[in-house]
Amino acid sequence: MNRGIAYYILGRFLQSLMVLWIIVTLLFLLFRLAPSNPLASYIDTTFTKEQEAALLARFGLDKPLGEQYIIYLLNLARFELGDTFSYSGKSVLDILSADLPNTIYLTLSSLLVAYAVGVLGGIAMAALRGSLFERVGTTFTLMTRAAPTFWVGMLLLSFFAFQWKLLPSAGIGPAVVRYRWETEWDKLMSPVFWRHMILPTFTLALYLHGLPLLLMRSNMLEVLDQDYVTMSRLAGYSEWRVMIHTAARNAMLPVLTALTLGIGYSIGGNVVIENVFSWPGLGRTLVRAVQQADYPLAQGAFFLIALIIVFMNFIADILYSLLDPRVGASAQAQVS
Amino acid sequence: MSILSIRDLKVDYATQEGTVQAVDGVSLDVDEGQQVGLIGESGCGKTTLLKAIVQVLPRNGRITAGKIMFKGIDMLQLSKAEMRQLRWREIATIPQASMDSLNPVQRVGSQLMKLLRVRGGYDKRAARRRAADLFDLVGLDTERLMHYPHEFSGGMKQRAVIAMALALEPSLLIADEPVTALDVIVQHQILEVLRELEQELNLTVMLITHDISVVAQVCDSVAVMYAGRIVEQAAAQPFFHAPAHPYSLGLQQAFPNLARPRDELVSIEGYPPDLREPPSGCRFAERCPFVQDSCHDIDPRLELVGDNRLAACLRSGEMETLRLQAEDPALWQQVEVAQYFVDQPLPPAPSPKHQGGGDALAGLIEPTASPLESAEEAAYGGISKSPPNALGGDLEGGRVVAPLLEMRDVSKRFKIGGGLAGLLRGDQEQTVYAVNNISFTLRRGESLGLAGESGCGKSTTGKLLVKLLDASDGEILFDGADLAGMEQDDLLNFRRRSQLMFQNPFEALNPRFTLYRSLTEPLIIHGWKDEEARLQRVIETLDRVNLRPAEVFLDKYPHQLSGGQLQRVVLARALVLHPDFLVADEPVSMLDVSVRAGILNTTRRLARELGLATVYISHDLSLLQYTCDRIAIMYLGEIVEIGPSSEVINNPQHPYTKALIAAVPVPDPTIENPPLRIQEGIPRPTEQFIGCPFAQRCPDVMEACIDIRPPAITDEYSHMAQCHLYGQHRDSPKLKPGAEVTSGNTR
Amino acid sequence: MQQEAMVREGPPGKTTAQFRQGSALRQLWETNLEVFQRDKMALFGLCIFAVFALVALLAPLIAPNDPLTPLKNADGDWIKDALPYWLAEPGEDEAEGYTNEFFLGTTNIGRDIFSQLIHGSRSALLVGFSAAAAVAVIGTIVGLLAGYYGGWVDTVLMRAADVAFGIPFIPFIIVIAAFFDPSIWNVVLAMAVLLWRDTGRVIRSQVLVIKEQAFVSAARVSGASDLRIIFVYIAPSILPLSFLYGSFAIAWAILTEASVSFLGFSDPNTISWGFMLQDAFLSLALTRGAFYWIIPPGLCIMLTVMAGFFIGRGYEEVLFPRLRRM
Amino acid sequence: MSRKLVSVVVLLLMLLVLAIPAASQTAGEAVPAIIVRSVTQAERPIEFETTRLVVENMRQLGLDVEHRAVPWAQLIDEIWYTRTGDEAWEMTYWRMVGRPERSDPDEFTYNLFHSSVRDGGYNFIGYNNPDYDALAEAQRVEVADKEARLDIICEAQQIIRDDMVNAYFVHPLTPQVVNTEVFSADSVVTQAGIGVHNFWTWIGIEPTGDSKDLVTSTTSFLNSFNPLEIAGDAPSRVTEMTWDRLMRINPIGVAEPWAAESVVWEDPLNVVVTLRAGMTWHDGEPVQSDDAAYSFEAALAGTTQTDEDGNESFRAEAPDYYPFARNVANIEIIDDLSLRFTLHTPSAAFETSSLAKLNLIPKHVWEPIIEDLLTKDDADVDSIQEEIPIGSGPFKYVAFDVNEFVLLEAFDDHWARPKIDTWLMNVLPNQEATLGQIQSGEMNFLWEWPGDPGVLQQIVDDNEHLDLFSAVSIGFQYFAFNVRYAPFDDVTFRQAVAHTIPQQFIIDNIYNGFAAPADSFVSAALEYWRQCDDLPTYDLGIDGARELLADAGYTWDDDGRLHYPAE
Repeated sequence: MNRGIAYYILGRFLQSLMVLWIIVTLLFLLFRLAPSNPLASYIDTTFTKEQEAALLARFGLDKPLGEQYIIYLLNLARFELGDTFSYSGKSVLDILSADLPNTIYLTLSSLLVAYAVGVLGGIAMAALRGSLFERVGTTFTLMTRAAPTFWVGMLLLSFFAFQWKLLPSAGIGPAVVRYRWETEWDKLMSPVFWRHMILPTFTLALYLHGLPLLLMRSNMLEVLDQDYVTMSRLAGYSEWRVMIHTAARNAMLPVLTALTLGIGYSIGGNVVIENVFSWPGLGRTLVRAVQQADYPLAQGAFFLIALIIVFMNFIADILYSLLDPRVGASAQAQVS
Repeated sequence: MSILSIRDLKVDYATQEGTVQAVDGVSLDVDEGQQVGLIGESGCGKTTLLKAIVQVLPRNGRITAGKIMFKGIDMLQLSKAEMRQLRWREIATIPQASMDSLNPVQRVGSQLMKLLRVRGGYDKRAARRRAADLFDLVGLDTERLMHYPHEFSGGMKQRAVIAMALALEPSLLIADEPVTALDVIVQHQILEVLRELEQELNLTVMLITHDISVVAQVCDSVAVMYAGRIVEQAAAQPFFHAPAHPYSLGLQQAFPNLARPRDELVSIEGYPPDLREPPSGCRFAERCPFVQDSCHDIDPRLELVGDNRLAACLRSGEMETLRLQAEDPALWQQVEVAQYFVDQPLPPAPSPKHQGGGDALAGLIEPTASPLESAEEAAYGGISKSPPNALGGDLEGGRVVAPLLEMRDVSKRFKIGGGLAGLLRGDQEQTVYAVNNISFTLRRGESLGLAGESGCGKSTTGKLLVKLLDASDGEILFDGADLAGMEQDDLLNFRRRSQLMFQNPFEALNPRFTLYRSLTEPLIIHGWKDEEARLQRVIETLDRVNLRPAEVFLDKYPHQLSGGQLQRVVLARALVLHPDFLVADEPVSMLDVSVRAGILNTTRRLARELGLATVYISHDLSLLQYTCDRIAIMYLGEIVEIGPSSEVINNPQHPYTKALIAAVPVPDPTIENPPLRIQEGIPRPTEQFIGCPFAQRCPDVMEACIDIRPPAITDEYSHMAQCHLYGQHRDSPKLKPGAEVTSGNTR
Repeated sequence: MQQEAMVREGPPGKTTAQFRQGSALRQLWETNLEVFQRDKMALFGLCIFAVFALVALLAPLIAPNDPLTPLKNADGDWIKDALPYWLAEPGEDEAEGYTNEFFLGTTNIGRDIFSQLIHGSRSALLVGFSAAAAVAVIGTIVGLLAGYYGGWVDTVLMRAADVAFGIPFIPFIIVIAAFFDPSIWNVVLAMAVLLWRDTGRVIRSQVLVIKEQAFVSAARVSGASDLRIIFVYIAPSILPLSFLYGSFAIAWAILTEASVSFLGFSDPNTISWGFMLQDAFLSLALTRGAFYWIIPPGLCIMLTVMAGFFIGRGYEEVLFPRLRRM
Repeated sequence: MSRKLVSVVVLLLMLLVLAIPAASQTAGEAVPAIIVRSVTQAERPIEFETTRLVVENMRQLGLDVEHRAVPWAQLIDEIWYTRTGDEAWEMTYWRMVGRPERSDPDEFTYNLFHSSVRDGGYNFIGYNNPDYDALAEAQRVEVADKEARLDIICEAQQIIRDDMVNAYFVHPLTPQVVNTEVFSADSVVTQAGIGVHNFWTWIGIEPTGDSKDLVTSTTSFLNSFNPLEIAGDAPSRVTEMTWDRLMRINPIGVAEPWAAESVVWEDPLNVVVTLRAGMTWHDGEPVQSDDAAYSFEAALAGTTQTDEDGNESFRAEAPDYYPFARNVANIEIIDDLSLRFTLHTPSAAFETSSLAKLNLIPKHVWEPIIEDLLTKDDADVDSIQEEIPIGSGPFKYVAFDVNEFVLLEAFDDHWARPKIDTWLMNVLPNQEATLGQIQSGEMNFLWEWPGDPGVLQQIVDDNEHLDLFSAVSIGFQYFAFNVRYAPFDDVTFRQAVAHTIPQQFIIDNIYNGFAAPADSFVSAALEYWRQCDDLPTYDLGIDGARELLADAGYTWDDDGRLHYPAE
């Protein structure tokens, strides 16, 4: 668009890069704090000092810390995440790139459901401010936000999967079906996959819908108080037009940003649900990697999640500046 | 025939504390082609009346009685849908704070076009054409249709809202405070637009404002509202010449008027009555200087008191006499005495002390001054070392006096867009020359006014003077010492001697402090350890600013006070340390008209009594004329004209000064404002000019103005102006009292 | 999230307050009082906390048994999977060699669930309040410093906040918990390290607004020092905001502790509700249909978390009358 | 860093506190605080609870005991890499799992206790007993006389039991569930010491209906599909079916020829193996003797490196299998189907732990891979994952998704083609989900169950279509003592601790009866090797243990704290 926005985007991008660099450095240091020997998962019946040394060399752990750090940065820059300790013949990237799509599907589907319900619910609550419906609705939403997701997930699992046998209980599909999915597209075309997605999506959406709902509700209440909404009323627009075209449209902006941010945070936050539903995603891999002391993998998963979060934060900033012309304009003046 | 006719309208608000009768039996007629101005101070029910007419009352509001007939239709009987149809096509509204009435995330043009298409039934092409026409009509560039609201200046937004209001050619236009919060020049131009449109389109307008000068400019009929009632209704001219209600009288006398400067303005002390339990008698009785016993018992009705004039006053018969008496501000202050404060007779104005001694207030009312304070005064009250300044003029009969404060070539620059982030973005680092090479002096007891449009650098100058900001260049000498070098004890001492009074009294006091705490803080900071002494000083100071009995105020929180009281507290806090120097930044612009005069009077009186040097900052020249010995006009960070008040106002030399004077509305429909010859829009001071900074906007610009900096020329009255045409301008437009308002007078 | 900095006029209402020394702390107390007076839900939340705090304090007195020691029957065997007495068939337990007096039954290795629930309130409140305190204190100080001093202080602190925003929270806690000995303090540590970011940013923007207010300039013109301005003028105004974020932090901390426990990174020697759930799930309580074991800890978590939300909302109502947000 | 500092300070303070009472005592020093390790409750609740119980009992001996639960990977690290020094571990819960090749007692007898593997090998407890070393070596070479070997094994068991270097308490009964609606219960084979999840079941299990798919799951990791890597329990299930072996351990624990038609010992050092005729690899190539030879050569492949000090060291490319092939001195190819192995030393266990252990791999696939690896310093076979693994076993590869699932199908050209068509293993760490799936029929064969066996029993009781199988495992659960350091360097002390372990209580209450009491590293399941005199029992309980300690001169102070005997 205009030059100001372009520079703003560039600036934000460079800023994100800097943030990412700091995170990556912290990550590097954090994993040097690990209590156990990085080779713990390599043990079997025989293990000589020499083999240990060879392994250390293989993972570059014999070099001085500074050199390791440089190598680490260079590798990251090439998106080279190294080899795993515990998965033979697979690089960290192999494992993570298999997990990432699953995490993204779950994240997106749950966020879409949550935000669709949340936005509509928020509008309804704002419109019915003070009514019994609003009070019951808000309390219910608060309850879903207060309940531990894994607990809700387990209860749902117990009823829908175990008791009533309506829905599958774990994973993304039986292997006999899965192995025929050669591409992600095949997976997405498979009804089996979608059936497996229902429960985790619903559980997450139940938790996630609270934020957009409450945000939308309060934004609506705020916007409805704004002069330009009063102006719309004064101009004789119908109530529906005032609510949807003017108020909801403007109240949506922060919700959209929240959605963008939510994608990043959900990808990092789905850890628990992925474990409950044995969903083969980043979160489950991360937990396993930590338990198995597979540090390159844990580090890689952590990095990937952080990368996504930083990226989505960046996107959220940009989106906001594009959607709200005021921000875009003040972007230049907004000296960080 | 009246297009809008309101009969006995009553509107209630249900609040937690009880039912507020915001509008209580209002009857009003607006005739076709008439422009009615509805005047009143805040909280008198004028906006509620508007909301009741278009039926957008908040949820807790309710019309309990009365009728609103519009073109013979009873609007209260209309269904919601019918009412919606009526809105905007028949009655268009420019809401209060109309600056925020544009949807910030939609282009102005599309908002306008949406209105035309949805409400007006235009097709796309016709809507576009009409939108362009409308923009033309209100004086906006049609290219602006593609812009977002934030890209508009305040005046442009206001024009856009007016364009929207006119879009469907309504029969009635209701405008709620259309020019409040706009700069004088913009204000003037918006009013001009309104006036032109009234004439061109034969608009019927109902204009709601607290500012009677606005009404004087654009209305041909006036209604005054007070406490939910209409207390007077009349045609504009007779109203302004001879108000028929004491409240109208007070309002009129409270306005400083450039054309008719007064020694002392009238202040209507007190507050409107509590509308939860309105008094049984006249609602203005509490504040009325002409009150008599019957006023408290009999509720006066709005009656015909003359030719087409209505007033609600028991003494309307004696109005001729009352009008004469009302000229005397002392009369109005008696009300204050009776109702609110135990006022002492004023002590004789002391002659300002110029040599040594310093603290006038201490000498006057300081029997309990702490030893520390006295020692301090002794230590710092020495003779000023600064040289006399020719520009300073001379108030003391030829004796040259050392100035208390001297600005020498002071500049203040701000850098924006710099820094690492800016560099990354490729922003050019920009320098804003907020204050540019200004010099002036100020002596003890003298008052100086700084005037100019917003953004001219007057507030920055104020901050420099009290060292809230440090100058980038030049020297600011206070009692001979440079502010820049001050540290530790010197700084603390300077802090004691200079004070600042703020524009917004609602923000100027810590909402979490009691007034005592707020007032005692400066004393604590300056080492007053003795609690009793502090209390004593606080009480004395409150007393000084007419907050009496002072004890009552000590444990109040700011929100418990009215704006006027708060501003007095702010003044008290400024004075509690007995400073030598006070900067008052727009001290009354946030206050209701009725109490403005009170604050100004008190400040002026105390400054005079205490020998305080004062700098007033205001965009309102009439106010400065009223309060200041000298006035400086600032433009783009420079002082373009400075001199004794009467000289600057009556004999302005700089074209910018002339424009400012021309823009000040005068509360008298018979006075014709001189034509305003410049456009709105002060450029951003991001470049330094070789020539005259005003050249871009100057109506009399010459080639020399662009390239050659005009010299600062000072006449025998110490009246300085920087203009190549100094003294050669064609006869400066003078205000012409008594001239009849003629149609199309601005062209 | 994008909490716009808005400053409202002072708290409305009280005309009877009669303090000569209107100390800021008193005012603060009043604001707090007002939160709970105006908002019934906040009061309800406070009551929930009060009840749980009492329970936590008196846990050893209330809990009939030690939460970790398996109970034994007459034969010395563990009383495993005993039903709550109100669910048990009469006479069944006597045959097993014990009298059933368990309000919520026992676990699969014979621990008293009710006693665990009682003791669980201790770690919940401990984690909740210490994390909240850490988050609120760090966030407030960061916000104050960044907002007041601006310049490089602001830049550094806000970049740090950006970094904290970029670090995924749950994964971070998992890594921390795995690298240090299992303990409920890991959650507190991780929250203190990361979650000050929201509080810090919001308080910063609030400080930016307050800093520009005339009464702060007035203080400076009167000669007040930076520290005096920060602590006497600005801090009291933003403290309710700290409380708001603190209340939410309590809720997050309790939820997070539960999640981390569920993933198996908790200290098994400290009873918490999250640990109870993990224990229940690992012991296949769902399959056993032992809802008396699964439901109560979940409900307790929900209640305390909601209490945090309610109180936070109460502050929001007062601070941002129109901006009711979560 | 600061953690260290804090712990140093705390330790110093503790020392101070301890020093005061110690100074006033004439008896020996107080027994220092002991840390007992186990995995976390989340990983293995049974092990965790057992440890907690034992720790509780040990405290009643007057010991200051801390229970430290860490994840398995970390526990391995702490036990394996900190055998000596100040940070050395003291006592830990440990388990040895049953594998078919462990049906011969050699591995446990030698590896667990021989002093030569004290520093880096499996003898992590640091046991050093020359008498025992002699026995362990003797049983290896006692090839000819099985009776004599039995005597040696019995004596070894006796020594270990008397010395109480490992406090064995149970051989778990592995509870396993088969859906008998899908499969005939009679066709399920239980292998001694292993259970139903064995090669014989996989190829022999008979579907009763149209569904010929076996679906099972694992709660642990499925991270490799590699014939030269031993990656864990679940991957082993996969490799044993995909790659044939010359011999296989039969259901009663004895190696019998499999891919070999015959195995003939010419003398204790030479054995001639003849392959079955007509076998093919999954890619259609014939299986020949050079493939069999290469399978051993690959395991032996490696490079000898010399470090700066001139020490030579050998780096195997297949470190997991190298020990099992190490004894092979020479392989001679006789013809297309037969070959002769020559050993370095006679080995009683060669059939079980080598011929029945090493997978037959196709030379045409692996030779280039190994050649390539030999040129690289930093990679071994662990870093290899074939795109499509090629074996000659009765099942062949269909699909493998790391840590997700493995899908195999019957190899139609195999001479012992399985009766099922496909074999599928899902990774399912969630036990609730596992239970849900076995009940719903999503899964029809449950072989691995780390949870509460009682629950499984309950499930089976409630579901007509499920049958429970269980077998005593070759594996065992025990507490290992680091015998290098006090107090565990004292036999009496170790014995006292052993007495406090409530064996029967653990079996009844924690294992819900799904365990057999253990007293040796040779499982009761290996009946032949348990034909010995009864081993001593340690069941005196806490009181007995205290008596034992008192008799040995241990004392208790006023606080009830245990003190060493006076010097």
